[in-house]
Amino acid sequence: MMGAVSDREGRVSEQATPGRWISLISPIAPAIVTIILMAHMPDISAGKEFSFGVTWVAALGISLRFYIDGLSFLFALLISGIGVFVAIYAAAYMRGDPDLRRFYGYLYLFMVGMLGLVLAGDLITLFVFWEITTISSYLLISYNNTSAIARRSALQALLITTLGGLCLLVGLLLLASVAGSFDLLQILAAGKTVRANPLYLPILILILIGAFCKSAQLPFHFWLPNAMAAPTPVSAYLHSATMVKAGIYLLARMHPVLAHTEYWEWILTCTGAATAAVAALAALRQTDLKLALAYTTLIALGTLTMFLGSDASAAVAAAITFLIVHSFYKAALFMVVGIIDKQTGTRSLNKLGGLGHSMHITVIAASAAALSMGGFPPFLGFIGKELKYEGALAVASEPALVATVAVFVNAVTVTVSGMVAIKPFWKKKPQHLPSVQEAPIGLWISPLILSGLGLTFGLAPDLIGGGLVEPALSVILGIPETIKLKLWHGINIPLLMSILTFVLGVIMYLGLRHMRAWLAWDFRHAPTNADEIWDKCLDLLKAFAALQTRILQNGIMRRYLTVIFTTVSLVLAYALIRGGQFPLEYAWPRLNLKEWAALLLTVGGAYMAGSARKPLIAICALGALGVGVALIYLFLGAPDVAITQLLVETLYLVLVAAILPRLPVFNPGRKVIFRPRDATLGAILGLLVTFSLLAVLQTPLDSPTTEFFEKTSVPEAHGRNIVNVILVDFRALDTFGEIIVVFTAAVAAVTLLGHQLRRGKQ
Amino acid sequence: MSWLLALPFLIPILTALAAFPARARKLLCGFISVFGCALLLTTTIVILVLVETGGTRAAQMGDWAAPFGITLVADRLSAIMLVISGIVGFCVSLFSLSDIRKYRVKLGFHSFFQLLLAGVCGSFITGDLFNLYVWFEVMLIASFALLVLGGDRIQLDGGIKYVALNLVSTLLMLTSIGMTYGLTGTLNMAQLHISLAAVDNPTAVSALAVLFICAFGIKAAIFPLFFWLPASYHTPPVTVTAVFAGLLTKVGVYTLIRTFTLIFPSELQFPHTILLGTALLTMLTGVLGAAAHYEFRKILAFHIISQIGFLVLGLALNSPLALAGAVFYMIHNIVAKTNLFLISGTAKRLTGSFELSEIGGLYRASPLLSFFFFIAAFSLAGFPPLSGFWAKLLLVKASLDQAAYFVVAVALITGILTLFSMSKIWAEAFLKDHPKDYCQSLQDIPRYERYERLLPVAFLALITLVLGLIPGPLIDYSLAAAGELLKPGEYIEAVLGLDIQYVGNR
Amino acid sequence: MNSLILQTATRVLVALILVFSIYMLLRGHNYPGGGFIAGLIAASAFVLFAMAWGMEAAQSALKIPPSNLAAFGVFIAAISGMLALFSGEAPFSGQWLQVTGDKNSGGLTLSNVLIFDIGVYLAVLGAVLTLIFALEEPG
Amino acid sequence: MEGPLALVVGILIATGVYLMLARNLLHYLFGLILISNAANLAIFVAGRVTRAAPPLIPQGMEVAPEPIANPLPQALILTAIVIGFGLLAFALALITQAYKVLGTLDVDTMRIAEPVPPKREQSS
Repeated sequence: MMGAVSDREGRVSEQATPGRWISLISPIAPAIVTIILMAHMPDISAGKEFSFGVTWVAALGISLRFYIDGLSFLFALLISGIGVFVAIYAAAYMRGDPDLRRFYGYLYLFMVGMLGLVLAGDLITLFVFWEITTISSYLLISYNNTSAIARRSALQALLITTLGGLCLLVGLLLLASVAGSFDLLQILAAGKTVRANPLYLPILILILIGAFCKSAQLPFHFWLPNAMAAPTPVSAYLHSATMVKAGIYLLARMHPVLAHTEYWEWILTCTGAATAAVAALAALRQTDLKLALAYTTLIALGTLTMFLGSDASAAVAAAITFLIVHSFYKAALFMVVGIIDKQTGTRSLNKLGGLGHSMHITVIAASAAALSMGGFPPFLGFIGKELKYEGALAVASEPALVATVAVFVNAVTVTVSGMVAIKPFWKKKPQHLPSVQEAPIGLWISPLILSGLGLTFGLAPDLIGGGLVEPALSVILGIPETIKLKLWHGINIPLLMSILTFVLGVIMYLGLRHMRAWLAWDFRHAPTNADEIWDKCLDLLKAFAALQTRILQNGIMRRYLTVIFTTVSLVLAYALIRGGQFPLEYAWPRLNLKEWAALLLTVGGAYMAGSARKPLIAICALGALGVGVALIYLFLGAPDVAITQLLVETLYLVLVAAILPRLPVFNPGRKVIFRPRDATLGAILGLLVTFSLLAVLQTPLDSPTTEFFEKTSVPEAHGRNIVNVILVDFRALDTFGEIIVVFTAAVAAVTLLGHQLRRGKQ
Repeated sequence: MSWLLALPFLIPILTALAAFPARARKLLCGFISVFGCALLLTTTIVILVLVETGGTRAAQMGDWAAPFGITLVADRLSAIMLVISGIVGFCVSLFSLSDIRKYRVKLGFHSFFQLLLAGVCGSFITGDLFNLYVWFEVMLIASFALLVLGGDRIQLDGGIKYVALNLVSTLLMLTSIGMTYGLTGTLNMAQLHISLAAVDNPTAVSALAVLFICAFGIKAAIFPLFFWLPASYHTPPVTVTAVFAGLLTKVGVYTLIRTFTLIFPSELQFPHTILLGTALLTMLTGVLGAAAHYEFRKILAFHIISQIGFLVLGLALNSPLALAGAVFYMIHNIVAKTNLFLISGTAKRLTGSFELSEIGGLYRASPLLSFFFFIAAFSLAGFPPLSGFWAKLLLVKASLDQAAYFVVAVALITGILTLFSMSKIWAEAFLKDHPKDYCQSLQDIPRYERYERLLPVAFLALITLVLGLIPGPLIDYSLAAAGELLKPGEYIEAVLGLDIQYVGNR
Repeated sequence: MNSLILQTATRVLVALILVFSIYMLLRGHNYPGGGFIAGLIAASAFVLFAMAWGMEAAQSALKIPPSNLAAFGVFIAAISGMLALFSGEAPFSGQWLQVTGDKNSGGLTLSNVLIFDIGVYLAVLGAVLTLIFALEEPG
Repeated sequence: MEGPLALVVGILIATGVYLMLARNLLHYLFGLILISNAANLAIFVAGRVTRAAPPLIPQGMEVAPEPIANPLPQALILTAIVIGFGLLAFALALITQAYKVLGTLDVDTMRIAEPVPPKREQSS
């Protein structure tokens, strides 16, 4: 109760921030995980693996199992390590937010999901955590829940990643059935079997769709820029450093199983290259700093995918190194943009400038991160880029394409580095921009350390080379592999490509305005963009759903009945035809006069009821019919039924007749043109039921039950009227249920008619 | 034993009779109802434990030997259905204490509610075809009464369609049962399994099979027979809809499962083929209907249809895994669906409407309610680690095992559309601001009401969560139940005392 | 229909029909008849009464609310079904108490089967009357 | 004797369906009565009918001396008739009340629960 009260007050005044303590202790958990992981680094680099878990669903062979090897170790370390800095940053960034507890709840949920995902040692475990990241990402993107844009973006991300998730699930299930186990280790060992299986291609495509949706590859890429609606710590964490890398992780994880085929190579290389290129073009035209960064993330993801398409050791090594590099600088840059946003209230490039004069520390962090992103020595980014070029040239299938794309997108990255790290800080300060203070330490400390790490590792690449890159590389390639990370490789082709990249990048930066004008024109006249297609698809879906619902569930009861009767007729006709034996020859029995009378009374009554134009006549006809049916029962040895039928029919018709004066006279039952249609439908259904009955009658009835009743009625149940004995003894439960029905019907009718049930006499 | 098996319908009936004279006193009547439900839940759990430890149990009513009198049978499927009915009954009766207004209680709400439970439980436990018809009628007439209780205009309108279409189903069912008797000379389901297999009359057997599909199909709301459901489910008080949504259609599915595993020989493939096509169309049309609507309960109502499709799919695939999937799905779905309707009621209470465009703000105003909704909704959409994920997993895996890729595709499309419409509710009713800034908080309603509204919801959400985190036991149970269904030897032995070496087709 | 003759005649007739209905109830186990039929016959007696004397008079003649009568009938049926509890038999088992004579050759026999039928009789009578009274009245 | 009765069942169903598809709820109700009768007759027919004696066992005998009609379907029909009565009575009450409240018996105009959807339903 107390908590609730303060919670609501918290919304009013920003001073009493609830859950402030959470933000203070929030970095502790990821820090602990990081430390534990670091402690095991020597084991991992020695090639050790850990596996632990419990059976989850024994019947299906599913376990909640975790498995740590070089690859999962690398990812886990990135997730927890960057998590620490994001948590520190978020503590300052989110200060005063009324929903802090919610925010950290989601963030932790995500962290758990992400760690579980990369550490999973079982396909279903992997999938479960995969979807947890999807959910928590949805919750985080829609964190500003009152903003329609945030909701839309969150939904878009959710639907696309879930679409991928569902495909992934099917892919994983197929993979497991081919490999014979859900256990990751057994799957990893079954690569040859899987690739030889005819289901290989479907498996590959389904799993790739899953990975591509998550990692925002073409054509599923558009959700990522929209996801920037999330608070900046979220963008820094989920949408650059971790979650979007889940797809990359999956590609790397499945590399030993699914790679080494042409399909893998071509699909990954082309998709990655296309994604990177498209994202590069889009990045250039952004004026929103965060969006520009988002597109460079897309570039990075495309590049990673492109390199993972290859079997070449150099290419894979490039991918892994670049992955690490990217996580450091991108998270830092997002944080910097967050700081700028926080301090100035805008992220628009056109409204910013001159911040370098007041924000001294931020500018250092920004510059360091941007230099790393741009691939300038001696930052880690440089090593990453050199490796990329080396890898590009080593790609077996299409080195020229890969190299060209790599150079182009890297050049764009250089440009964007300039956009982020130079323009806002050193461009002339726009007049309307108020004077800006340096951010508090909580905000700048994380990006500063992260970009500092980029520099440190660049100077001493061995810190990560042996402990992180090599083990992961060995896991992906399936053989022990060594790699030496160096800043200086001597003058070679990669270096020349680097120089080309810088030149291109700088040219683009300088000519940014013209480029943008040109690109804007280009995009305005582009036929569609993916985001619009998405909207169109959703609209189409809604329209289709509305249409089909309007047709099916149209609110008119007669149509419902028509559909039901038609369906029954159709399936019944099908069943009869299918059965094949038509009971057409039938010896018509000789009927005596009273039987003829009963039958005619029944049929005549039915006909009159069907054609009556006045309700009273219809009631009389129904009465005649009731008498006819009762007579049939009576003549054929069922006196009890006959009496009951007569009484019930009479009572009911008396009731109807009593009601009639209160109801309107018959209006025409239907338009004349519909009469033949309805009559035909009725006739067909009636005929089919008759046929079914006749078909049933073909088999002689052998009823031991009846024999039993006849034999035991007197000696055991002490009654001579077998029907009554059945009702009150043999099948008393039916009768019991039946009086309940009658009782309920009566009470229900009374309540319905709005009478209070009477109490005693009035 | 025979008494124990009779209790699941005797308790609600006696409770109804006890609540009937007390209906003018809301509190007392509600107490009787909740107490009866608690008793029912306990009984059903005892039955479950007995069945789980000692196998299928049968009881002969009136001590008349098996194919002659009426038999009650509790096998694994029946037992779990009874327990879930007990749970739903208990939660809904608790919820009804605050959701059902005094004048509706005075009209006999609790009696009708209990009779509905009696009908549902009777249907689950009976082993006799005609007795099944009787329980269906009890359930039906009670549902009629509940649906129009209070007699609002919209209720009457929906009620007419509901009554009109369901009466057709009832008559179909009655005719089919009569014809089944005419073909085999028995009404006992176990005996029917033996007798029908011996009948050499494919025309009649086929005709009966489709008649049963139609009759139970209307009850179960499968394509294209589901019209009564969206026409009426949004009209009564939400308590009523919640219990309807949880149990009524599932009774239809339950009887479909019984009919096409126990009564009809499973070599008869064509009913399963019909059901398969129907199931896929049901899944799609239902979820599209949900996508087309913007009213809380209407969306949920269409979802019911879509999920019935999944259940029927499990039956249609006719493999142990698929049937187990159907059983698991049924339990999961009953819990989640009932919960969603209950939450929709509280949402209406707090925001004033069911129309998504007119409400909002619940996320901020009632985090707890949002949490429960999120659990139920995303479980329904099949997200791990919630119960719906395992339900979906079982069915998808069963389809893959049979190389029914088309089925998988439809299931996935349905899954994503389900998510679409669930997140629609989430975004509209919870995330966005209330357009009139009217949204109350749970703190604003009286304390008793708060508990009565939240406890059932929390309990059901807990089940969803637990089933999601620890699905093993229920999956094992479902597999065992499916095994029993596909090899009804044990059922027949329990009922008839015959030891039939069941070979079957699987 | 307020003719005096009719009203007087119906008084006698109604009494006769009611007696007849009880006769049908009691002989139901051995001859055509039984709880349903008897209940319906008794209900028709009230319908006749109502036709002659009006609905209000019919209702006051009944003394207790018909819906309670129906509920009571269901209750009796349930109780009779549960009498078997005392002999340890299954629900709805026949319980026979032979007061005099032999089971199958007359004598006075009490059985829960008869009680069950009485329950049916009351339930049907009550329910039908509830319906009639509710529907006949201009609401 | 079954053949003619099966035909009667068919005729009753045909007429019943025809009536049920009309716009007037009273028509629907009458159709329901017809089909209800048809269903009972169908049980009767399916249980085989003969011109045999009623299922009564004469005084002093343990079993019937001559062939008797099948008692089980009769018991089922009895139950079904009474249940049918309850359902039909409720339906009648519903129709009455519906007319009182909604002012019409024309099912085509009963569009409160499912109103004609507006041309464009859009939510943010």
